[in-house]
Amino acid sequence: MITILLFLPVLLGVVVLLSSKREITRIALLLVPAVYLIIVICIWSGINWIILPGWLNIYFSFDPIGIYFLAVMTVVFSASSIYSLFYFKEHNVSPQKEAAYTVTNFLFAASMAGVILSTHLALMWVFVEATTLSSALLIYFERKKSSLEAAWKYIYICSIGISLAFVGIIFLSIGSKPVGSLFFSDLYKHASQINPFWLLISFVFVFVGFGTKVGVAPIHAWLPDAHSEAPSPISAMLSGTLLNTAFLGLIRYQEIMVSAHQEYFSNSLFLITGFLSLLISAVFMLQVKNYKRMLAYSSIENMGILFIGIALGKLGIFAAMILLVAHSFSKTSLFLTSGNILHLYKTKKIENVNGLLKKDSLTGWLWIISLLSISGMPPFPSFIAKFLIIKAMFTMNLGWLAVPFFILLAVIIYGMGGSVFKMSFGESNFDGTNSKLNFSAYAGQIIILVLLLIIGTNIPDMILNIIKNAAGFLN
Amino acid sequence: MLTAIQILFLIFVPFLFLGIINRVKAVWAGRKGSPLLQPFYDFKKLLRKGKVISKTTSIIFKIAPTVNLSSIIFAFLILPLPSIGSVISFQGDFILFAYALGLAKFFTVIAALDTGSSFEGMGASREVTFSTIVEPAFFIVIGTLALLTGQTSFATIINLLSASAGYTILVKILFAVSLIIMILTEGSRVPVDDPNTHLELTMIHEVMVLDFSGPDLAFILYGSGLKLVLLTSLLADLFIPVNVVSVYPLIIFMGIIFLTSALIGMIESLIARARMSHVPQFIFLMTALSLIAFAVVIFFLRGGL
Amino acid sequence: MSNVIIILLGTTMLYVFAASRIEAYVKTLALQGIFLFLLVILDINGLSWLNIAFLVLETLIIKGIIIPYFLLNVIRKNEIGREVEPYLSQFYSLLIGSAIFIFGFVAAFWSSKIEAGIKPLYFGVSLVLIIASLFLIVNRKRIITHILCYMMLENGIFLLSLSVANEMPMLVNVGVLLDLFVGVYLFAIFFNKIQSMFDGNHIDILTDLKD
Amino acid sequence: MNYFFSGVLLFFLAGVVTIFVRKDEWKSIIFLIAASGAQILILPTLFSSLIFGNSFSAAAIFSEPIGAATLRLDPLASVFALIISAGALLAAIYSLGYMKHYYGGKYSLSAFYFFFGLLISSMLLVVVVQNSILFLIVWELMSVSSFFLVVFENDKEDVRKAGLYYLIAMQIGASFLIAAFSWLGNLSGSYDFASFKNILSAQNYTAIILFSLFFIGFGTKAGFVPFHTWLPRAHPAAPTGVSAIMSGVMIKTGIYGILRIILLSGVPEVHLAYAVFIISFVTGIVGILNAISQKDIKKFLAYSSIENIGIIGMGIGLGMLGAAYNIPLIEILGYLGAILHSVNHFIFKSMLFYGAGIVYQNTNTRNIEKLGGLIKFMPVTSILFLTGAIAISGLPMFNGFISEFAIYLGMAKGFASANVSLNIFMLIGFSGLALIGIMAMVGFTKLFGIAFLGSPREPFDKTPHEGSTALILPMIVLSVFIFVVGIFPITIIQILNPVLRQFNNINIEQQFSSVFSLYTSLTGAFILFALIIFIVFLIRVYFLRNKKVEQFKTWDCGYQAVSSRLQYTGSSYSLPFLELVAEFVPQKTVVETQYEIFPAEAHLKTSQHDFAERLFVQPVLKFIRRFLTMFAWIQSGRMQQYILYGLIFLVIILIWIFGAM
Repeated sequence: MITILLFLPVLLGVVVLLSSKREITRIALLLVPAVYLIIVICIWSGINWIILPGWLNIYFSFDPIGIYFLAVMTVVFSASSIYSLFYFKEHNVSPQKEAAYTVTNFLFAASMAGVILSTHLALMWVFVEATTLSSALLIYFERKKSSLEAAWKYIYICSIGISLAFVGIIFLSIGSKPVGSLFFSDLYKHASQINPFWLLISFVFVFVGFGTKVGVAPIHAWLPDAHSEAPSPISAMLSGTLLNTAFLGLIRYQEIMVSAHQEYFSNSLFLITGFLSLLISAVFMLQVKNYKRMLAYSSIENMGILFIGIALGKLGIFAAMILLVAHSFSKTSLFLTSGNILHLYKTKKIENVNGLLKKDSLTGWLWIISLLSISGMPPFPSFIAKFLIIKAMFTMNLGWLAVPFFILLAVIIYGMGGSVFKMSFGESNFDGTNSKLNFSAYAGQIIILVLLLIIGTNIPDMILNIIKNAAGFLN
Repeated sequence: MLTAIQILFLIFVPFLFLGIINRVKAVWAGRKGSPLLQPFYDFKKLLRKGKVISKTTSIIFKIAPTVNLSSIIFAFLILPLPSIGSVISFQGDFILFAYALGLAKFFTVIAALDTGSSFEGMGASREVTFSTIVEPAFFIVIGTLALLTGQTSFATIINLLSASAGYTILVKILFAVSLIIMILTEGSRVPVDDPNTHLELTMIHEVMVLDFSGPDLAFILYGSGLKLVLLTSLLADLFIPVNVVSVYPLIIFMGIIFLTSALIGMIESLIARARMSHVPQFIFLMTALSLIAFAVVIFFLRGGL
Repeated sequence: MSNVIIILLGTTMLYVFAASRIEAYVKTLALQGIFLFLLVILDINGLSWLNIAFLVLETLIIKGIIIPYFLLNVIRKNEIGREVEPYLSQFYSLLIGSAIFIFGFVAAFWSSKIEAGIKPLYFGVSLVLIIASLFLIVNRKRIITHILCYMMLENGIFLLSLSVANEMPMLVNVGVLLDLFVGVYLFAIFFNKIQSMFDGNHIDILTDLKD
Repeated sequence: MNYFFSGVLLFFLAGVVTIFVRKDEWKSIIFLIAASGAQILILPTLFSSLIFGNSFSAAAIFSEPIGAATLRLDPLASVFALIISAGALLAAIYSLGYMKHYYGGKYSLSAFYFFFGLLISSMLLVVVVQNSILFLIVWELMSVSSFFLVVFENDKEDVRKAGLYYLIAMQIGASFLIAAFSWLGNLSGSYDFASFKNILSAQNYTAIILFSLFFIGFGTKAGFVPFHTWLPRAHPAAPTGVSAIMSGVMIKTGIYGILRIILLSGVPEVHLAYAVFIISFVTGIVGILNAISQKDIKKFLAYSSIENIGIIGMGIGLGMLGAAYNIPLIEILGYLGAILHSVNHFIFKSMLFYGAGIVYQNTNTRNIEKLGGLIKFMPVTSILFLTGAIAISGLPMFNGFISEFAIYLGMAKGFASANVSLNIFMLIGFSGLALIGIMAMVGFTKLFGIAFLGSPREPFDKTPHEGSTALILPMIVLSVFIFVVGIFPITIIQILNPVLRQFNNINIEQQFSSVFSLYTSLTGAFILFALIIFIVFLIRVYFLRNKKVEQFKTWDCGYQAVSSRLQYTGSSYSLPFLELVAEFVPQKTVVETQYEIFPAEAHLKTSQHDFAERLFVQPVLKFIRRFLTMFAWIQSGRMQQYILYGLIFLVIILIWIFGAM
């Protein structure tokens, strides 16, 4: 199972590279997410057969939270792959570059799967690094100066972050002499034996390191550049899954803190960074000129809210888990739709886009509805998530936190809504050829939004259970 | 018998009221003055005349005088009067009383606007402006009376009022003054307004009815006279028992009415008409007085704040 | 013996602080590589010979020879300016550098006091390398210096991992992986791209993306 | 209950169907049919609940976070559901005529009807849902759908601005509700309204804070000062049918919410009661003051909605005071006045908006300074509009008087109590309500007199004509209600009896019977009044018989060159009054003229500001914006700087740890 998840992309990648034919590439591009989807569903429904057992199963396993993150990632992965077809077609990418794109995309997905599934701290760290390297290539896919700059900043800042995380891991290994292993299970089990001082120090370093990947303030700076310069399906992957995987890393580490009863410190750290990220995204929502950057800032905001949720105990974590899927899906839909807009208007500037509804009403409505979803309007799950987070605040007797929370949220909705409505409404200014977009430009978003509606109104029990299990992980 | 007299009195006194005012003014001016019943003769003459109406006007202009007059008459039915009592009486009837007058004002105003004349629009705007000061003050008066007596209908209030004594005299006097101010404002007399100036620019009420003629004008004039009497009888009610049906209250009542008209005449001949910009302060005096009265009542009734 | 080497390794950083030429950086990098190699063969025991060989290869060949050689070529090829162009002048950075150095030794002393079971000197000096290179990254303007300083940062981390090598050998290899991946990747791919795409290699030219 | 829900569903489905209908007029027709069908489904349930005091309830089982949700249709809910569904039907009829000139235009009618249906169904659900999360969901749905209706004419810059402002205001309002509900959810351990009773009824600080949160949250929707600023922006922007719904119906859901919370919180805390009373009083004053200063008909009506919300609020505050001081009669009168005025305001405000819509359609301007003499062109509309104007000024024989009378009387009853502070506040309210009433009269004489009377101040580009049947019909229906309620109030008061019984079950009956007899005598008085008018009119006819009536131009005092431009304008009409209150209606005057020997044309522009907005809202917004722009330098594009942030962050945390150690 795990073997397939990890190696199938690599194998297919090799195949694609050898025969850089369009058809094969595209088949592979759709095949991998399909396989992922099947596997996720199998595991979900309890089926888990092992191919070539042995050392792999020591280092990788499916735990509830892993399954949950894997499920989210898979859906986003599929959606963005479907959209990639449209992307290839519209930017008439050469077969070789298609192949390169596909392969790096596979590596990216595989490494993320690795992060999610690995049971060993150092191993997870390696995979996180791998995601950086593979995604950096994808960000630079369009070979523009700006994309190069974005990729450079991304890879450099994240590498420094990742090396700091490594320092943190070394400190942990110093502190956890008695445990003598870096398997999460052992660390959880013997957390009490870890020297608290080294634990805290290492947590700080790991927090900064992985936090850089998650993109929370004040170590968020690479995020707007990378998200805005990458090809839209890749931006969707970055925002919808990459941030989550790094976040998962932090959650696993937080679990160590919790079982070592050091969570007061880590919680307050989560809380502070969360509100800082809200503040940052509020600041730039008001003055952002580029709609893809706008979406990036909204990612920072949502990551911030996730952090706040993590810090707020049981209920907060449950809310965070709901918000996670809400954000990943709606942000994916937003980024893919932004790809349509970019194709229709040939500009990323907000002030040059008008009358989207008139020009291509489906794109326009997707754009607006996804906005409603991300900004926490019912019947989308992010509304319930935010409600529960407020509830959690009151449960922790931190009710006053709701005040800055709501103010910043209102500002963010104001900034984002203003831009989105300005783009969607009004007379269409771009008089270019109104090329009809083919189905693959909408399919992903529509599927995702339908899923969101289902989750938002009345969660099916199987989804609810998996979310609950995932949330239960941290208790 | 007395009731019949009272009714007849009330029907005819408006003319007399205006007549007295004019006569008093004449006397002060050293003139002989027109006969006391002059307004009545004008009324008859107007009723006989045909009428000229503006092409600009609409149905509003036609129905306004009727509505105006009938709401004032209706208000009379609510007010308790010596040897008649109040025809309509229920809890909170004074609200209906005030709002009936409001209806009258509403129609007078839109009728004025109906003619599309700048003068009448001007008059209308002044009229409503001043009533925004009078109306709340009047409600303070009523409210204080309700507070004083603990009752919520004219009849009961007036009854208890006539019975009450002591510090209430002070209250009554304050109210008397503020009611006189109200009379001068609503009845558009000097110093608020000068009914018989010859410069439309300075008028309030008279300018609003410039375009009326014939029976309509008669209704209007009679209505304004009746309004004066109405408010004066409210003033009188402060001082006389209305529940006892006998001659004396009736006589006192009539006396007060005539006295008031004479007083108004004196005021008109002694005081000059105030500048438009100063009128609001003058009317605001009413609010101030009634607030003082309220304070007094609270002080005595509730034993200190 | 090994202690001497470590001290020398630390002092190379001071030299970097003082130096104003790119070549000096590169040479220092090579030197550090060789020092690390010596440390590995002198000091690491309890590792399989395969692992040792791997480490030797990594330190001596890659750190010590290939990367510096390649870098020098790059610098010579597309005639990069020779100056490192700091924000702060060499003098102040030297002051700060020595402060970091002192801190490192304090840390070493302290770590020897507590029973953390780590080699104090390794610990302190590695901290010196890490902090110093981070400071240099923030303080120097040019991309090439960023890459060089990142290499030094990795050397520091490698040293730190050596300090726990006997307990957690695996970590050392992982640290090596970090070198192999990022290090090579960083300049081999991107730096050349930047060279070819932007003329000149100031970091200041990479400031188009902002709000 | 099932019928009710199927009605709700019908509204929604009608909206969905219109998406797939090609021809525009069919969309309107389909929606109208659906709306009328929905009435047949909904109204019987409502009336059985209102007349017999039944309350129906159903349960819907949702998954985890929401859980089991109770939906209860009690008399209180029924009253508002009645307004909503009736208003929806009338608006549907009206839109049939009004949306004609959008047919085949650049605006999508499908979107209009879809969100229209969504708005109606969500409002209907708001009044029945009794589960916090579900309530919030439908509440937000209501805001969102109405937002899309507001931005219907979305190519206009100012419309978009207004829409966004509205959306954000709703968000802020909702966040208060979210906070309150989530807190309550913690305290009671359940999301069901019923479980909130004993927490809200406990007279401690928690209960007070919770009530304040609820009041602000719902008050933002209702438009209490200082949370009213969205209202004059959003209502004029929407198409008229929707403005009528929003102003007549939607803001009442806020009132409903407040009443619901009062029901849950039992005997209110005295200071809260006073606070509500005073806030409402201020709301009324601010609303009407700003209304008088407006030139735009729809803005005027929007502000007058704020004023009426103030009156309703005074009724609520009065009821709370009555409950707090345990004076049942005052309580009954207060709540009666509040609920009755909600209904009445729905009636005449929808009517006025419909009239304004007809005027706008015929003249393409909402500025009354350009209008005049419309009564000649559209007599029926004008008379109906006049009816509405008199009613909203609260004059006798029209329905506005009925509800205001209850509030007046309640306050008058307050004088009898021996409590000094109650006496004083009652006097404030008593004279204050009178002030509001007379100012409403100033405003509406201005609105009607300037727009409909006199002669046109500027030539119309096309001669206005009477509105079509679809436009007039709703107004006629409403005018019938105006007189039914106005002259025979007992009919509706009888209906409201079960609602009042919800508020005070113990000793309502004798109080209620006294109120009942009171209103009966009021009817008598009105009939007498009508009789008098009739007689006087006969007299007039008698004197006017075979007299010759000449038509002549208006008396011009000898000045011959009279032109219609010389008429009094709205602003000149309201100027003397506005000068009295200049502090509260700050006016900006811009004069553009050139001083030459022979001066050419000159221009004078006057514009009034909402001083409450200036005082309470703008400073906050300014501060937030300034504070946020302080951090604008962060994303500078320099990588070293970015890395530096991280390092500084790291160092700070490390210092923190060592400090903690």
